[in-house]
Order: sequence, then structure tokens, then C-alpha cells
Amino acid sequence: MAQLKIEPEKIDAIISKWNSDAEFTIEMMQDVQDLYRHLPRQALMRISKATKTDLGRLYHIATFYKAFSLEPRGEHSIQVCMGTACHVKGATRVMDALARTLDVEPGKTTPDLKYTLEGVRCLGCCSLAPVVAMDDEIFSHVDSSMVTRVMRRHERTMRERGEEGDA
Amino acid sequence: MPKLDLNNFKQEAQKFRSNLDAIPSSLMVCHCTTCLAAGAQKVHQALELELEKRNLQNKVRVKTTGVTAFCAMGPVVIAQPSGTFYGRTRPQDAPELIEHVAEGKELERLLFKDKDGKTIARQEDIPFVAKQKPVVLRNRSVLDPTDINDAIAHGAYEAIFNLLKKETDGEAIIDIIHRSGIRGRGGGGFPAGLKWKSARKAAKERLEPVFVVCNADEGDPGAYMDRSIVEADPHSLIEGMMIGALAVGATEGFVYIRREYPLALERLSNALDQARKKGLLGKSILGSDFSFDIKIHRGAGAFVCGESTALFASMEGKAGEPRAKYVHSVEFGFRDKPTVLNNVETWANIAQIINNGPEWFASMGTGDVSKSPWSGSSGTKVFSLVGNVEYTGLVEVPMGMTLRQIVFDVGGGVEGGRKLKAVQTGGPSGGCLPESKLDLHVDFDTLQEAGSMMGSGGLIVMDERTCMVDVAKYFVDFLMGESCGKCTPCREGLSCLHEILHRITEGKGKPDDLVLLEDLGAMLKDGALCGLGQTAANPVLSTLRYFRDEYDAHIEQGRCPAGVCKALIKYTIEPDKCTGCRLCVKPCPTDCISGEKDKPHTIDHGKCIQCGTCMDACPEDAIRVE
Amino acid sequence: MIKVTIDDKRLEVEPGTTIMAAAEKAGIFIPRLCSHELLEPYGACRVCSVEIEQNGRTKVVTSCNYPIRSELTVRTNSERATKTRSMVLEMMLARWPKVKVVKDMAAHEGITQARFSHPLVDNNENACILCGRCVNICRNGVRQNVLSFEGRGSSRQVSMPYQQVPAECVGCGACEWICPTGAIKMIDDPNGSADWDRIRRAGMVVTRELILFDDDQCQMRRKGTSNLVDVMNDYDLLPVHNYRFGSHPDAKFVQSEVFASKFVTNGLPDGCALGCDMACAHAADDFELQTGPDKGKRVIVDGPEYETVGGSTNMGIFDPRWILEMNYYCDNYGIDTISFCTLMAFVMECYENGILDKEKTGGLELNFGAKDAAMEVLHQMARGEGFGLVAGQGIRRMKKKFAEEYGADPKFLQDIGMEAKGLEYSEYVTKESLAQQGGYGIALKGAQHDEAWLIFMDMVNKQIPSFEDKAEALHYFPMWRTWFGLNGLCKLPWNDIEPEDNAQEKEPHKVPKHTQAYCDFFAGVTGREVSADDLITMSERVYNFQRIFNLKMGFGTREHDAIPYRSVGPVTEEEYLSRQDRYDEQLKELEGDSVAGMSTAEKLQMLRKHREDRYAKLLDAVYLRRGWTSNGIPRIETAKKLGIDKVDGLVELLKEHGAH
Amino acid sequence: MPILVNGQPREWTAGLTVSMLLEEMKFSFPLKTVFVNGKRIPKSEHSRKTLSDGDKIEVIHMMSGG
Repeated sequence: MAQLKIEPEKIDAIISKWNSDAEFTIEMMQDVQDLYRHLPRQALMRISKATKTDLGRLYHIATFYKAFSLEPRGEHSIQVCMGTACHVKGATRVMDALARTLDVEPGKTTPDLKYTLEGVRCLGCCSLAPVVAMDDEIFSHVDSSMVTRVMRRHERTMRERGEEGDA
Repeated sequence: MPKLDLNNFKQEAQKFRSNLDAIPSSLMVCHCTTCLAAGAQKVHQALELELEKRNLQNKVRVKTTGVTAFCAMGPVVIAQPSGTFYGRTRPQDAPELIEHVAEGKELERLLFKDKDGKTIARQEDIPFVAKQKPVVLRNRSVLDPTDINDAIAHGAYEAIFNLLKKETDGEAIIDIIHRSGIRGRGGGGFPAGLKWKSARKAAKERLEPVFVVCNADEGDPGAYMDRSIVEADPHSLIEGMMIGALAVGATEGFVYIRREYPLALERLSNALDQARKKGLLGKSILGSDFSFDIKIHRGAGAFVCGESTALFASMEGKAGEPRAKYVHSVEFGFRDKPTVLNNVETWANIAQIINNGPEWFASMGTGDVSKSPWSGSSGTKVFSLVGNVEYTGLVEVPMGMTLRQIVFDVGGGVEGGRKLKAVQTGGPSGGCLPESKLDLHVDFDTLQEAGSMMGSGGLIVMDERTCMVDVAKYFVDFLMGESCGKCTPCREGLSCLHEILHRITEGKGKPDDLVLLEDLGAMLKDGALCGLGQTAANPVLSTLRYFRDEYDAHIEQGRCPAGVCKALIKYTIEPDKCTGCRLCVKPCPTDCISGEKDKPHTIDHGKCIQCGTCMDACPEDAIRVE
Repeated sequence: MIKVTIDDKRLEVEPGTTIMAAAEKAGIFIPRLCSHELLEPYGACRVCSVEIEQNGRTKVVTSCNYPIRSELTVRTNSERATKTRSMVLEMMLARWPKVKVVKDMAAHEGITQARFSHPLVDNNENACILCGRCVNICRNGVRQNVLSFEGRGSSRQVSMPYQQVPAECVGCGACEWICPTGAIKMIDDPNGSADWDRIRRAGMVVTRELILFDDDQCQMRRKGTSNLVDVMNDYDLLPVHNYRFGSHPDAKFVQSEVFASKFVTNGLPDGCALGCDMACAHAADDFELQTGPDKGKRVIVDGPEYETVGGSTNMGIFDPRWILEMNYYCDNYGIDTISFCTLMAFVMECYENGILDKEKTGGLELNFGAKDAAMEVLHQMARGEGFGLVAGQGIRRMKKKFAEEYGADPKFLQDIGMEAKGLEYSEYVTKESLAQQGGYGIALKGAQHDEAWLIFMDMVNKQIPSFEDKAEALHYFPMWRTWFGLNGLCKLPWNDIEPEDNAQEKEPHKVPKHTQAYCDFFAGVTGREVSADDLITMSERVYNFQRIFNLKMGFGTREHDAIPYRSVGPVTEEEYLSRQDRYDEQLKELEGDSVAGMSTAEKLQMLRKHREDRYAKLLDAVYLRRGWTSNGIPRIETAKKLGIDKVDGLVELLKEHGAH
Repeated sequence: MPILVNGQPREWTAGLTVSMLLEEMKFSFPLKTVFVNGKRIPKSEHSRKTLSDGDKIEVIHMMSGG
């Protein structure tokens, strides 16, 4: 994965999309996170200057909300739903299995920056519990023994999408 | 598409209704997050392709719809007007489906079969749906949420039209809401009428703007009714907020919605755009002098932001840190101005109350709200019935139904006929109630005495394989990760609760741990700054109260009766059940399962790390845990 | 007022008073940790929990931020309150067992050992206990917004972004001062000062007052010195049309609120000195220039200070944008805004009186209020072209040129040319304050009020009526205020912010508490203990030396302390008539009823005689008090007393000029 | 009988409070202390304290200056 180049004009475009409104700094940061899969320091500095909010306040936001990370996250995100419904149907076993397969602790990113494994609160489709979301593809009724199969199926969809030139 | 105003609204609505009936039958494909996950998109495309091939567009129409409430059977397709329910549809079923619907026949193969194998064609006749009384979900499987004309055809914006046409004054609107007795569906249960009244008064007295905000953070895990309402019927939410704004004199509204709900976010923003283009939102709505617009704020992942002051902090572009609520947000809320904050479900009821009158709403539910909203729970409540229950999905029932009725009559009882252990309501602020408490009525007040609460409506059914100490630990771990860390009781209290519960689940519990749990619980209840902390101990205290025996088993005998706590359990293969299919051998991470093909296998307990993969993989349920 | 009972003590409080404040009023102490006199209530530690009872229902609330809005009963040590408090402290003890303040407060509740272990136990004695005081004082108190929290839940910690000290940190030390556990350490100890801690404690005296009172006093942090514009206009002291008048209805267009709310928007005061948290220098951000070489650029304008606004009203210009643009170009051209404004006011009065005309100004119509023409002169001055070259010489040289070359009446020019010792007057109308006329006239460097600002004491308070009183003031304050210059310090923290009990001091104008803080500062730096009087002697020694230096350079005598009549009284009839009742009354007091029949011209003349005579008597009294001869030259014995007589040639110089 | 403000006589009207006097005299400078017959009147009571005929008022402005 090429090291992500930070283009200031893209950050400024995001800031002006939310017309430099200090009440929408969180939305700006979400767009930056989507673009670079983390919040580069340069982005926080530019948002701070444009919205006239101090860097400390943005830094608190960046380390408070789950959506943000200061370090680059993996190219693909694997989210295991840890909602109550999924929990009672074995979500913890699924998380352990994924952690073992990817050899990475929950909440961390694989060294090759390919996968980030994290537990999320509730994806809101409890009737499919236990649920695992890989990027925007949702897998239902996942149990700990299906983990390797699910990973392979996701890679196949990624390849299909890859061929269609999707970014 | 002409802009609507007070003169042409009636005819336009009529026009939409008539071209709705022009094409007799339609296939409503459910596009909720769950059905989409199950492949609804491909089914929809296949149906449209088939329709073109047979050019039956003038006889049958394929439409998108919101939550059909029977998510377990996704992708769901409902044939209208007959209301026939087709579950687990696949793209290859398209030809047969189109053909049957065009000729008004039922496709037997895809019909619903209940657990005794009986086929039930119409969705309304399935017990899970029949026992419900949809008010907020009335448009499910009927309305296309992506098309505002369809919504108007189903009565959307009629209430605001009438209010503007009759120039009803704000106080009168508030009086209607007050007399309906409607209380906050977000879990707080505060009468909406009182809230609106004090916000309006504060704004008038201080000559300051007042804001109308919708709390769509829906942080409770296991609850997804707000998501479904926004996905299925976004205009009911918009119209409700407009009526609220008209009542309190607001011109600016906000919806604070979780970013983890991309589909709901998309449905809401394009519903807002469509409403603006129609002249139903923004400057001089329907040509009147009432202006109101709604902006969306996207939550970035913090359960605490469901709490009002933390929500406002987040909307002001800050970290979601609550502040003292000794002065209510109706006086000093968002931007320290008077603010009306209500939950999605509360807003979605408002238009219905205006259209059908407060008496209609008060007639549903329990208690007599004519004297005061506090003395009852009027209207209906949407529950998300999930966990080890036969039929999972959204259940909208009048307030006051008993837990037993919801779980057994509507939900079809515990999955796979297992024994029920507990029902958890109120999310992390709620509690776990045992089988003996199932006859309690579910409303704003009754569950409180039993140590739980109705909360936002999450209703998680737990069977005997659930360990209640593990459930308490689950909720404490959840809250520990979600506490904002500002106040000592919650930040340190949850760490200490976590420490004690982990020791107990690892068999290192001490008898006086239970006294500590109670002390910490009392301190949290009195000492914590906001609702998250104040109710954080409820799951622990309610499991202690009703499942003391499980705690004792863990502490005194180092045993986990439900077979969940890893450190205390052993997996063994039951020789008589094991068919030697070897499905469990490959996924086992430590290769500790051995035996010949088609012969009973054994687990080498030395190497086993109790990961439970074999139990999940085993088709014969041949692996015993104790 | 609202009735409230706290631990059976009944009292009445203003609505909105917090329970903790009410308890303090009733002499009851409630333990607290994150709450502090200087801080906005934060409600994080919960140690101050109390139980309240209201219409039959009881609940536990934090007393630091619970506003009393209706009658209620409070019990600070009820069973539920103490249980909550002791449990909170027990958990803190579990996590931070070695921190003194936690151990003491826990012991107070009878807890010496936690019954459970804490996963994040930290045995550091100076551990941060997340009370948030430092973040609170940095954000809401000193308003530099440097510290903030990071993370959430159990990973919450105090931090600066990326753990680096940002530029906004002015090093005021408030966070270190207010931290209850010593978790914050200031790392820089500049120049090996004798007692760094004493310096910071002295600084905190002012920081405390800024946090508590600045918003109700001069709002230095929000507005800076421009807060005086509206005040001077109210007291008829704001110079208008070359000091002819003291106020103008259009002053409201340039009052401080206009700049604070519309133009000074950068939110971060650009404090001119490291360590100063008054930080009263403000900047207008993103300001688009309309004229000059940088036309069209969006720039930061450092200002406007009061003088720049007062100077503009002096020219009859009341346009805030113009003022900012002039401020920008003066700064960038290296021209002092006061000199530019006062000399332009002089030029405009000359133009209005026909001394100058379009031909002489190179086509510029320089009436009062001609802002575009005035801006053009400024640019010309910088380019060294046209009329700019003439005006750039300053008032003293212009008076000579206009009399010699344009045949103007030198006496009239002397009256209206507001300069003394060659320096243009700073922006206060001193007609009604003899003491300030002296303050300007006798000042060593020329008419600048940094030596003495006595207008309120003299004209408004009427506290120094006699010549001796005025002389005493014109001794003490110039000496005291010179001391700031000697130590590279700013005078504003001395009396632009005031302790709450200053009014009760014996001599409130000297703000003794702050004078003591400067003594502590001096002692903290040098290790030498000094009293307030020592500081005066230090300045007196330098001040007299400077006076003698002026003497050596051919100045420094009585004649050089002369001042233009415009700063003493009305020069023209128009001025007399604009304040007629004030002047008539004064003349009646001086001359009795014969004044009634006189013409304005006669009254003008008589008033002038009296006022010029008063100024002469003032000089005598001041020279006497300062130990100078009647010609304003320091006596030899004064030089001896101050120990500057040993400077070779000094005594001879004094003798040459008749001192003995 | 007029009242004395900083030694200057001034005509008194019934119901005149300290803050009304300050308003009238345009004494808007914040750093000032009011004494009535030698007794200090704290700022919070300025609007409540009414002046009586013949009172001797001192409004002491603390020094300041740009």
C-alpha cells in the first residue's frame, strides 16, 4: 500500500464543504478519516486554523470518538458486532477466532496495514446475529468456525470489485 | 414537480393517491439494512428485469419499502394489495413471483411456515405481526421511503398542512400533545407536552431562539427501532419535528444520527432534499410565514452522546462530555439556548396524534393520562425483540403488554424450545428480569421497581446457555469503553466493577466481593454526573438480585452453571451424539480433537483453550459444556 | 432572595447561588477537589456531593455547581452524602495510593486503605488525578486554550496536542500553580533567577484577579486598551478636532465593542510578552486593505490600541476600518500612530484656518475628517514625496515653516501646535486637569502620559486640590512609573486590573497589593529584598540623571517645560462657547460677578491669564518637591542625596546653570 | 439642600439611587468606588442604595491610562 500522500487542497475542500463552521468540525474529521483512513496532523492544524478552534479541542475529539484514529487504519475494516443480541449468540467467540486468524488484537491493525479488526457497538441488524461487517459487506449468523471461509469470500468480492476499477 | 402550498396541497395529494391505484398490484421489496445484507438488492433487480422481459409494467410495479419487521426471514417481498408475505426470496425466484402476482395467485413455495409447519399467506395473519398495533410502523411494507410523493399519498404532511391552514397557534398544539399523554420514547419517559411548554416559555421570556433536535444516536446495543423508522418512514420524523417547531416557535432543527447507520442517513438526507424541493421545508413552508429547516449532525461513535448534554456538546463540535443537568436543556440546551430534544420514535408519533386526536392516542396503553401524563403510559412502543427468541424483529405493541405476551405470544417463545433464563430491557442502563417477573407490564414505570426499566425498547431474550455473571461483565465492559471519563464515580467505579467481575468469572471471586459490588453500585447511582454512570450498575445489581445463585456458584464452587466463563468450563464430546463427521477438527486452533472418520472423537483437554469453535461447528450439538 | 437550610443553619441567598457558595456564607466547609475559587464549577470529582431535599424528594447532588433556584434543605454529612464521598475517595486511593491530597481527604473520611485493587494503580506521589483544574484554568481562566483532555473512559488524560508545548502557551504558570498534586512542572527556569517560585507566586496575584474580575473591570483580555474609548468620551476627555473638544456623538462608531465584536476576531490574543496572561494586545484577523502598496491583501492588523483610536477621533475620523488600515500602515512604515494623528490634527486645523490650502498640500483637501486625504499623506510620508515630506517633519518644524514661509501667526501656531519638547501629545484632553498638564509638560521625553496619568485623581475625584498635593503626585507617580521602564515591565497589570479590596487601602491609587507583587518579582529575580520606597529611590536616581542629561544637551530647564495653551484652556472663542457654562462658572469663582458683562474675547483672555498663572505656580511646587531649582534644575544636594554627584562633570554642569 | 459629589454641589431629587447618579454623571469607568457619607457602597448594592438630601458622595476613580 503506497504511503498515503496528504494533499492540503483536498483537506481545504472538505473544510469549505462544511463552510468552516466550528460546529461541524466532527463531520470534517469524518470526511478526512474516510479519505486517509486516519487523521493526519496537518489536517487537524488546517481545520483548527480555518474554524478558529484550538488544536487541543480537536485533539480531544480525535482521541474521544471511535470513528477516528491518529494512526493509519487497515485498508479493509473488519467489524465484529458486540451488541447484546450478538453477544448472547457467541460474538466473543467469533472475535477471538478472527483475532487468532489475523494474529492481531481487537482494535488493532495488521502489520501489513491490510486489515483493522475492531468490535463495534451495534450495527442494527440484530436478527442476523452474530454479525460481522467487512468494509460495507455484512455477513450474518457467523460462528467462530466459519471465520476463514468468510474471510476468503470477502477477498473474492474485493477482487471482483478490484477488477471493476473501484478505488 | 410543482411546489406545494396551502392551496394546491390537497389536489396534489389526491393526484399521488390516484396514480398509486393506477397500477393494481405491486411487489414491495424490503430494503432495510438486514434484508439488504441478505441480498435484497439483487432480488429487486431480478424482479425489475423480469418485469421488462414480460412487459407487465402496467400491471405490476416493483417498489422499495422499509422494514417489514420480520427481519429474520430476509430478503422479504410483500405482494400488495393482497399483503402476501414471501420470505428468504432469491433472484432466481423472480420469474415465478412476477407470474403469480400478475395473475393474483400465491407462490406456495416461499410462503411463511410457522414452527409447526403451518403455512400463513398474509403478513397480517402471522401471529408475530397480527398481535402488533403499528402506529409508528404503520407504513412498513406499504410505503416507498425514497419517494416523497408516495409518502404524501399515504398521508404524510397532512397534519402540518391542516395546522398551517387553520393557523393553529403553538399553545394549542402543545395542549393537544399534552393531552395525548405522550412521554419520551428514548427511555427517559418525560412528558413531551411539558417539555415543549417550558422550552416555548423560556424562549419567549428570554427572547432567544429555540431549537428542535431529534436524538437518533440509538446507542443501546440490541436496539434498532430508530434506524428502522428513519429508513422506513423518514417523512414521519421530519413532519413530527416541523409540528414541534411550529409549537415552540423554532426555525432551526437538527437530527443527531449515528454514522454507523449509513442507509438511514442516506434515506433521511434525500427525504429532506425532496421536502425542500416540494416547498415543505425551508423558507415559508407551503407558502405560509412558517420557516423551518433541518440539518444533520453525524455522531462519530460514542454511546454517551445519547445523553442530552453530551449530544449537544457533540453538535457544538466538541468531545461528548456531559455537563450538570441541574438546569434542564429546555432552558439551556444546545448553544445554551432553549432546546426541545426528543427521540426518533417520539417525533414519529406526533403527526398521528394531530391527525387522529389526543384521545385516540390516550386510549392506547395503560393508566389514565387525562389528569396528568405522569400517571400513565399512553400510546404504543416499538421493541426490538432479539436474542434467543424464535422470531426476531421489530414489535410495535400498546404500552402495558406483559413481557410474557411479547416474548411468547408475539415472539414465538425461546429459540429451539430451550428454557428461558432472563429478559434484558433498557440496554446498559436497564436490568435482567428472570422468568418469575415475566408477567410485569412493560411501561415507563412498572419495571423500575423490579430493578430494570423499559428504556429505548431493546428486549433481549436469554436462554439457559447464558451466564448472568458474564452478562453483567459484558455490560460493565461495554460501559467502561463508553464512559467519557470525566467524573470519578463512573471512570473509576467501572474499572473497579470490571476488576471484581473479571476475578469472579475467572474463579478467583471472594465472598465479600458481592458487598463491594453493591457499594460501588450505590455510589455510582448517587455520585455519577450523568445517566450513563447513574444507571451503569443496574445490570450488575439486577443480576445480583435475581441470579445470586450463579454468583455463588462462581465464587464458592468455581463453577459456571451456564458453561460460558472460559476459565471454568471444559468441552467434552458426547460419544453417543458424535457421528465422526470431523467438521470440528479443521477449525480447532490447537488441533486437540482426534478420532477416526465416522467414529466418536475426543478432545485432549491438555491442549484445549476453551475457544468453543468446535461447539459452533458441530451440526449434531454433540459437544457438552460444563 | 431564596431561603435555604444547610445543616440546620438557615440563610437567604440570591437565586442561582451554588450550594457550596451558600455553605461558605454560612461558615460551613464542604470538601472539594476539582472546584476552586478561580475556576468555573466543573463537577467532575463529585467529592463535594451533598444530599438535598425538595418538595419531599431527596437526592444527592454536587454542591459546587447546583444552583439554588427554589427553597431547599441541604445536609452536607447525611448518610448517603458521606457514603458517596468516601466511596469516591476510596476508589481514588485505590488508583493513586501515594498522592498526598488523596490520602489526606480519604483519611478525613476515615479511609486509609482501599478494600479493592484498581487495574490502573499508579504509585507516583505526583500522579495526575484527572481533576481537570489545569485544563479548566487554562481554557476558562487564562483563556489560552492550550491544555485539554485526551482519550475517554479509563484512557482519559490531560495533554497538549501531540504532547508538545504549542505557541499559544504564554508560560503564565497558572496550571502548575493550581495543580493539587504537583503533577505539572514548569521546565524553564530563565536566567537562573534567585527564587523562581516567588516570581510565579507574584504573577499569580495578578492572574487570579484577571480570572475573577477582568470581565467586570476593564475587560483587558477581551478588548485591551481600546476599552477606554467609550469611557473617555463619557468624561469629555476624548480629543476631537486637535484637542478642541472632549467628546463627539460619532464616537459610538469606534467604541471598543465595535472592534471587540466585529474586527478582533482571531480569538487568540497575541499577547505581546511571554508569560503575560493579561495578553491585552489584540489583532484584527483577515483584514482586507483598501489603499497603499498592499491594497487588496488580507492581513493581520496588530491593534488598535486606545491611542490609535483617540488619535483618529482627534482628526475627526470615526471609521473603524480606516483606523485599522492606518494602524497597519503606521506599523509597517515604522511611523508612531500617536505622532501621525496629532500632527495631522494640527495640519487639519491649519487647513481649516486657511494657513494651508489645496495648492500648498499638493491638491489634498485636509479638513477635519478628510480620511482619504489623510491616508494619502501617510503614504506620501513613507515615500518621502509631496506634502508628506512637509507633514513628516512633525509639529515643531511645521510651526516654524508655516510662520516663516506661509506668514502664519506664530503665536496662534504655538497655541494650537500640540507638542512639547518636540514630541506630539498623546490622546487625552487635559484642559480641566492642571496636574495632567504638568504630567505632560514636565515629562522628560515630551508630552507622553507614561510618567503620570492624574486626570481622574485631579479633575474627577478632586483628591489633589492644592498645588502641594499635585506636586506630591507629580513626584510619586512619575518616579513609580519610570521603574517599569527600568525593569522592562509593563505598567498595565499594576492598575488596569484591581484587587477586590483595593478601595479599602489607605492609598488606593498606588494599588499597594500590586506594588508589593512587583517587589516580590524584583526580589525573586535578583535575590535582593526591596520595599516600595526602594523602588522609588531607584527611579528617582535615574530620573534626575536623565534630567541632567537633557540639561547637558541644551534642554532640561523651565522654558523647555512650557506647553501649548490648547492643552491648558480654550484658544478660540468657538472652544469657549462649546463649554461656556463650565468656563463662566470658573471665572465667576475667580473674578466674582463682574464677569457677567464681559465679551467672550475678554473672558477668553482673563481665563487664559488665570490658567497660565496656575501652570507657573504648579511648576514652582513640583520643582520644589523634587529638590530642583526654580529653573527646573536638580540641586547639588539632591544629586548628592541620590548618589549621582560622583559622576564626573555633573556637579560642574549644575553649577554652570546656577544650581547650588 | 443639594448633595455633594466629589465636592461639587448637585441638585438632589427623591428616589435618586447611586446607579442613577452615576448614569446621570456619565461615570462609566469600571474601576471606581462609591462612598456615601464616608461609608463604602459595594457595586452589588449601587442600584438599591437611595441617596438622601444633603448626602456627601465621593466617587473615587482608580487611575488608569492607555
